[in-house]
Amino acid sequence: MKKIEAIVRHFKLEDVKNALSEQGIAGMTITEVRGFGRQKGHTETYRGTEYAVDFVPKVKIEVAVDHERSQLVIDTIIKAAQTGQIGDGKIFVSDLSETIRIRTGEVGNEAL
Amino acid sequence: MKKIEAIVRHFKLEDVKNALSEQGIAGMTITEVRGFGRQKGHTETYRGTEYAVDFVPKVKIEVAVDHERSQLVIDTIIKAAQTGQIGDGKIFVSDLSETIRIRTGEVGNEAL
Amino acid sequence: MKKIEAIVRHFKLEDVKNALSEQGIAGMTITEVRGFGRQKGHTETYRGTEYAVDFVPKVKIEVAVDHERSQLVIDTIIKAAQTGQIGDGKIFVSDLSETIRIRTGEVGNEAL
Amino acid sequence: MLEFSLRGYSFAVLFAASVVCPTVVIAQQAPPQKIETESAEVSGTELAEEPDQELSDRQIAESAALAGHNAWMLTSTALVLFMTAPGLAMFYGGLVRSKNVLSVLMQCVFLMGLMTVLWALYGYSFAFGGDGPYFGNGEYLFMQNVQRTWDDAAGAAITPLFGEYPAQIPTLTHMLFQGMFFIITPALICGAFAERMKFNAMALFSILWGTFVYCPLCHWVWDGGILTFGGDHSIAGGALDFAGGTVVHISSGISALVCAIVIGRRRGFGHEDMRPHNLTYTVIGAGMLWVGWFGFNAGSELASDELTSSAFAVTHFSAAAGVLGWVIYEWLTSGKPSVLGAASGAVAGLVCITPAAGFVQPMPALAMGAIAGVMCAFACGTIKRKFGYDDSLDAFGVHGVGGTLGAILTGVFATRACWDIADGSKLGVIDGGGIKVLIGQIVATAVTWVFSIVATFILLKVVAALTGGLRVSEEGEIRGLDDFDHSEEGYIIH
Amino acid sequence: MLEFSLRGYSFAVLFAASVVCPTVVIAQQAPPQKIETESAEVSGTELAEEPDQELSDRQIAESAALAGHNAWMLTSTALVLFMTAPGLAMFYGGLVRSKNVLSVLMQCVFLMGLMTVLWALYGYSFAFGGDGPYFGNGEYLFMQNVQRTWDDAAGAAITPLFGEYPAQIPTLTHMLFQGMFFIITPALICGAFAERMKFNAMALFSILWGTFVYCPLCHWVWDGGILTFGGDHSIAGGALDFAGGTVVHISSGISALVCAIVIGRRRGFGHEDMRPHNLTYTVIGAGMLWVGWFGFNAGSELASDELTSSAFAVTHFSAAAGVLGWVIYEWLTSGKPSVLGAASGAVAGLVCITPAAGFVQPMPALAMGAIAGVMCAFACGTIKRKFGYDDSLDAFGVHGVGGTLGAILTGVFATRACWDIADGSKLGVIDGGGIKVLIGQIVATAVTWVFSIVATFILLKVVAALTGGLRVSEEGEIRGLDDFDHSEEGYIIH
Amino acid sequence: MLEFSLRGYSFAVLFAASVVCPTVVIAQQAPPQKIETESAEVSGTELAEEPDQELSDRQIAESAALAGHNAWMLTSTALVLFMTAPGLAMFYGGLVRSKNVLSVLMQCVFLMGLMTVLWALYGYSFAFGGDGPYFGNGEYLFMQNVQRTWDDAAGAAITPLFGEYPAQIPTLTHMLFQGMFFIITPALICGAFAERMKFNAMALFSILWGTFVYCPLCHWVWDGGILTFGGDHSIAGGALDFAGGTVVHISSGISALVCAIVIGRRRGFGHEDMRPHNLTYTVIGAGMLWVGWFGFNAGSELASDELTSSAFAVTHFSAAAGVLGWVIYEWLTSGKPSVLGAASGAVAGLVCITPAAGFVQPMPALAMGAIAGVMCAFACGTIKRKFGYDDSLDAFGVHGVGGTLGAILTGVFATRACWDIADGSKLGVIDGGGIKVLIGQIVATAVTWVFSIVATFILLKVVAALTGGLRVSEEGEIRGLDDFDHSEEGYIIH
Ligand SMILES: Nc1ncnc2c1ncn2[C@@H]1O[C@H](COP(=O)(O)OP(=O)(O)O)[C@@H](O)[C@H]1O
Ligand SMILES: Nc1ncnc2c1ncn2[C@@H]1O[C@H](COP(=O)(O)OP(=O)(O)O)[C@@H](O)[C@H]1O
Ligand SMILES: Nc1ncnc2c1ncn2[C@@H]1O[C@H](COP(=O)(O)OP(=O)(O)O)[C@@H](O)[C@H]1O
Repeated sequence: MKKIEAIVRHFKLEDVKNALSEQGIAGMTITEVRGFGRQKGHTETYRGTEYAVDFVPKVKIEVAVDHERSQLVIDTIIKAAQTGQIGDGKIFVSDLSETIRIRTGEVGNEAL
Repeated sequence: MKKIEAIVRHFKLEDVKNALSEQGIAGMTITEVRGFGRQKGHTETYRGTEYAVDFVPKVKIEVAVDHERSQLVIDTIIKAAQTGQIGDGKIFVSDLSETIRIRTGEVGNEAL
Repeated sequence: MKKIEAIVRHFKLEDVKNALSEQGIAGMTITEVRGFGRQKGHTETYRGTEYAVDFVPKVKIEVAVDHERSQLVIDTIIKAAQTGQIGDGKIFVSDLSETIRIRTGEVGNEAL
Repeated sequence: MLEFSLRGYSFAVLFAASVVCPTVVIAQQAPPQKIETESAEVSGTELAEEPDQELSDRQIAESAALAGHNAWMLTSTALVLFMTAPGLAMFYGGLVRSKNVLSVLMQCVFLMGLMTVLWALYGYSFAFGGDGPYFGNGEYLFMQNVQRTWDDAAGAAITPLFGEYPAQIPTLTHMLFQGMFFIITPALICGAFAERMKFNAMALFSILWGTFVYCPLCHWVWDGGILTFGGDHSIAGGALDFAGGTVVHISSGISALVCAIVIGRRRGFGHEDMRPHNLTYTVIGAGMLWVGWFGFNAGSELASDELTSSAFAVTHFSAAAGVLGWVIYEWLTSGKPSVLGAASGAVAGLVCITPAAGFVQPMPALAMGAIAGVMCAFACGTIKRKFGYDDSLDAFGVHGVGGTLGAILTGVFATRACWDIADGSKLGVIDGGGIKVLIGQIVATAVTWVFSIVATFILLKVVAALTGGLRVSEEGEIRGLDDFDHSEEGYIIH
Repeated sequence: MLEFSLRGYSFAVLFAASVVCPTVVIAQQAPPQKIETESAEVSGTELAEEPDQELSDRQIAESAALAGHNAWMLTSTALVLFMTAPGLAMFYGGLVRSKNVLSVLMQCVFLMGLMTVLWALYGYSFAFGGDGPYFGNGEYLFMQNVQRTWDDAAGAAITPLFGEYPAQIPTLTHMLFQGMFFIITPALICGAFAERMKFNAMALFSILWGTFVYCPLCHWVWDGGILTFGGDHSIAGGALDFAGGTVVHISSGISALVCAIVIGRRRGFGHEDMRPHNLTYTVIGAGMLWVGWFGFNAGSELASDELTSSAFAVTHFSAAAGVLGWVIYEWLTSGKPSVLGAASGAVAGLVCITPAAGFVQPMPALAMGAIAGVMCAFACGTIKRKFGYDDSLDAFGVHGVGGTLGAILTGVFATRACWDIADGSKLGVIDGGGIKVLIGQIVATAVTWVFSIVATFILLKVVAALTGGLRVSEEGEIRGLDDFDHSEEGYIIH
Repeated sequence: MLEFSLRGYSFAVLFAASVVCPTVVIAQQAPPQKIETESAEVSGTELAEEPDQELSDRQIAESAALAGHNAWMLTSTALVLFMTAPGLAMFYGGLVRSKNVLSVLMQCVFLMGLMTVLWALYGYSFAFGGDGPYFGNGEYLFMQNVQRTWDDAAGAAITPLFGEYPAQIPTLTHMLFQGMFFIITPALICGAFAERMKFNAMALFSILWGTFVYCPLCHWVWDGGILTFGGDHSIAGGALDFAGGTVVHISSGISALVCAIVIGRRRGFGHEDMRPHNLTYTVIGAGMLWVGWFGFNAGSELASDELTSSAFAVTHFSAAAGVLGWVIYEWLTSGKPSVLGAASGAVAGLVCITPAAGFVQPMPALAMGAIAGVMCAFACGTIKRKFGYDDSLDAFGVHGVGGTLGAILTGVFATRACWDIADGSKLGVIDGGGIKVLIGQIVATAVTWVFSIVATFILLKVVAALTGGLRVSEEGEIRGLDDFDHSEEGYIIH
């Protein structure tokens, strides 16, 4: 199984969620995060005082899927989350050695 | 070493923490997350307007443990977090290639 | 590629970020978390009532880097985040099987 | 292009006006015009500043009366502003999503600025000048005949007074008190289009609505116009409206409904999570509205006398019964008493008693509050769902429905035992006065409904044409108005 | 089953009552009963509405006096409601965990509804009707003899008045002012059982407590009952209680302690993190309570005269000294001055001065505030820890302890220089009046303690039996009352 | 060591004093001193408590006058306290980072305690005692000659009165009203050094600043000192300052600038994100300030008469024009109207009208507000950036700049049509009075600037020496003052 973590723009969350649902992806977990990347370093002025907004609010979507569907998930996310502007975010993929559903104790793909 | 990530119900956090402590698990990290799974799709009505509560608040517990105790941790979490109702959550297990304690620079199992 | 997750003290975030930037690390993602470790178990008294502050607020920094620079990142974080007091935090390192930049679809080291 | 030019520039005119006007007025100042509609005279207190002059008992009593009535009226004036901000700002602010909270607060505070300037320049004059049937006149433009003036003959400053001797207050006080109503009424409408209307469209709409809907209505009902009770030009005898059932609540509630329909639903309405982001604000705001409403209703007696206390009491009772009405209705129908219901019920009760405050007794007030609580709960729940309009914060459901109920029930419960307004003849149905008053109430309500619907519809079309559309872009709606319109965030933790 | 039936239905009765009563009262309305205990008369202002009638100097002066006193009293009334919501709602709301914040706000707002309706129907009558030793009578049921009535003979509406000539206010105003006390007193008790009591049990308890504890106590102290100072039926000469030391603070504080003990500690008490979730609310609420308390204490003069200013001043000074007392005590004992301590100290000082407000001078007020600040800090810290009861928001620690201190210190510091209540004879110990007044204070305090303990204990047992237990389930307590009792959330970020 | 000993102990002295003083004063109480500067007399109302005594028409009228004026002044007093907390506490609290929010609230609440105690002990006496040119005297120490006293000859309690017959109020009321100014003025300064000054240093500075800057200034302007308009000792004829342009706003604003410069910038200033953590608080606080300011300005008439209404009106108009001024300036220069701008503009307008409130007409008030809105926006934006000082919450940019503008514009717009303060002669430039008054205003402003700069600089050095430095440690600044100084957290979600 794979864990796919995508850091995306807030206002794309709804679209990504819907796109994944359409592809039959039944579950995901969302976390509020703050990102720092190329989109960094812009300064704003508030009442005459400058400050650097180093961190921009982003949302992290975590999806655990079986091996086969991981590419589908990645493509779906890219399609739904892309605006083409700096700051669209990243997708990180890693391996999961095990997955368990707490309610039933089921393991592996069944647990997804 | 293994990283065990468990998504559980809020009100089970205290129980899970206590159960792990009893098993001698010395450390963990907690994050507020929002989950989407089978428990999704329920609609509520507020002042006459319906809305879907797609995301339900959950809490993510991350525990890094040595290989041997990973099953113990998994079992302990399942036991403490289970209610048998949809929405109990998931456990994801992955490998850690290294662990370091920042204070001392210790690495590996010592760092846990 | 490696994913380096560091749990550090809040007030060290600015220093860690600056230190990493100086080393040319272009991106990272930050999450608010609560930690439980050796630093646990201290009790406070509020208006005569004792309570245990089990969880202390921490901040998690996630950095994806190519293999070569992972040690540099780890060392940089340790140097910037260390105070020598209990509760300095941990660094967890794991493998990433893929990284994608959503904006462009670039993959691998290019995407970082 | 047009939108752009409208952005700030339309306001720059006002801004300039406020700098230019003083000169104009000062130039005119020399001969203080005789005010005919109000009895203006040198006030005792001013004379008192000449210590050598002997004061008669009557002069002391007169200045004491003015002191007492003015104390209450200025307090009431402050309370009514308190209703808009912090009161309504918190009540409404808590009901939207966190990404739009500042936009709602901005509407309240910005309208406090904007409407006040309009009121000072011409609003008070258009609403309360002269006694023609349809519209005010220029009598009070730029605060002439309202402000104090120097009288060379008397060698003293003189002050126009308002009210029937001996319960008089400075006309300035009357102007201020009424000016606070001019602020809160358009602010109430904002509840209907919250979370999607453009800031500049909202501002322009408020200017037009205040000028062409509020000012006439106010004149009709409270200054001898076509809906004034027992007035010369009255239709069907006119309406009893103690503190603004028609003028404030029906007008704003009905206009709100029109706005909600014309502007359309929020993106995601009916399936996305749009629950109030901070119900604690909503409850706290409701508490503030309740407190401020004492100024609104009991202040509408325009004096501190026995009827003031009566109006205060029925206001309080109706609010209380509104809480119970809404909560119990909800408890019985949906199984749980909600905190939002309690807060909304209080407001519903307050709205309903507003036209009746000077005319009904305490026990009928309990009934009115309870009825309003139940009916508004029903309107905000069942009716809104059934018709599918998106009245975001239930401005229609509470103010439109509660105001209409209040106007009609006033015809039922009004009694000369509270205010002997018709020279000793009985008033409402239960008082034994027959259905004459009730019919007047229904007619006035209908006139207000029709006028509000038509006028608001036209004004929205005008505003849409001038500002290039009433709504923010889809992106703006998703990002939230705080960021989109104001580049600010409500809450930042650091 | 029983709990279920009690859920909403017990309120439905009230609800129905409020609809039925008007008719009843209206039917009775014809001959306005002669009110004997108060001097009711046709008021000058009303007559003034007949413009042809010539007014005497005295009539103008009388209506001016009413205007001034009524202005202050209505303002005070609004201020006391302001204390409950937003004041107490924010103060208490900030102290609980975020999952219970709405439940606390609900208690405040719902009680504003519930207690007001009870007060209108019978509460005022039971508290202030007649002058028997133990309980009021039916004189004011359903607002008879309080509301305005039509007098056929005079051909005018007449209004019952309250107070000694010429400092009179409408009885309606007195009823309203006192009604606000009837709201806040049970709301104060809620601090003791916050975060665990069931909503329906809280509501039923408040009805019973208001009826069987508050009304009698109020009658005893302020309407000629067994604790009235210098009254006919007084025990040990009765008590000086200017604004509610015994009636409001001791009664609620002691009852709170009983509630905390009977209901038991919160799950996790003593080890889980139960720190206040929003101390900013608590501080803001404390500021509001301070402001509102001016109405509470200075309003208790029931007129706007010299003593009103004196009561206002000592209230302000005691609050200020309370802040310093608590903060310095804490600074010295625990090394840091806390913000919660400053807020709590202000409230402690305010509670302590309440019974004394009309009787003590400014310098003693500073002393009383400082003592209260230190002693309440000690009570909320050391004493609570020692005995282990869980008085969640320190309703006992502040109101019980501060109220008791205040009652006793009033016996020490009261002086005829403030209020010559005893025909020129000296009052407190320091005034040179001996220990007579002090003993009266101690006896009244003891009576109030015993009565509150016994009555509250019995009422809790009754409520527990009728509602199937006072506490929410363990799951409810873990999930939080907002979700469990009301299906709502305080804060949602989106 | 020294810092340590100063921590709580310096306050312990005050604390002890407040316990000891009563005895002192009570010992002195016997012969009530004849008060010469105010006409003190037995008040009618008190006599009325003897029901057998026949009251004359005049006595009733006099007590009615006192009732009315006192009602308004006590309300105003409550409103001014309301400005500090919750008003300023929310306004300022929302502007800092979340880790410092409690420290700001603490400053407000703690100063409410501290400054009040100082005012009671000696502040009122130093500010308003006697009529020497530079400093008050001991006339009112420990509230002597302010509080009520027992008069053995009359067999009644007597009350010193304040004001010109017949518009009199108890001296107690005057003391209370002015005492609220003594609280808010140092609280305003806290805006300049927010997020970095040590709590004990702040407390000590406030004591010294209140005593050595506020009391003298207040005496100079309002009690016959060197800046009193038309006073015996006046420099350049003295200044028109109706409600505290010099005394409150210039003094606090200029002192704030000195503090900001001496204490230095916050760590990270100019690059770290220091945006307001909760703009909703700031907007709500601004609404509260607006409402409270009616008490501040219209209360400064010290009576409820025609001029009170005029002052109320211009206050409201200037605030409104301030909103428009700031928002439109920002809209034109930066492309978006900000919510913070609207809130700040209201405050700027209110500050600017403060000295002018009793002297200018409505239309000039609109101009003054609009000018203040634009100029303060410019000061907080362009000027602050250019010079690089860190006035954290723009105490100088709003109060210093707005106050200075207001003082000068008062010289331009003041007219005898509002207040005939100079026996019928014309006042400001536009009134036709020439530049005499304008010069007096400029001189008074300059004196206040110089005095505030020099005195604040010296006091800061003294405080730094006594407390071991004005700033918290670097670690404290990073962790936040809430944790560091008070071991508390503003918001906890659980
Ligand atoms: N090396 C990294 N490790 C972890 N997160 C990263 C990394 N680089 C970027 N991110 C995350 O991705 C977000 C978008 O990256 P950014 O460089 O701003 O834009 P883009 O991906 O379009 O080039 C960042 O805000 C941050 O949250
Ligand atoms: N594929 C997934 N990837 C990541 N998180 C998931 C996934 N499926 C479920 N979750 C998380 O687990 C939680 C519980 O899952 P749900 O399907 O609602 O119940 P259950 O696990 O009892 O079947 C979800 O709220 C979500 O946070
Ligand atoms: N086994 C673990 N798994 C996950 N997170 C851990 C673990 N142990 C510690 N942590 C995190 O590291 C933080 C610091 O650990 P702690 O034991 O308090 O101090 P130290 O690392 O200095 O020994 C904790 O607050 C927690 O967030």
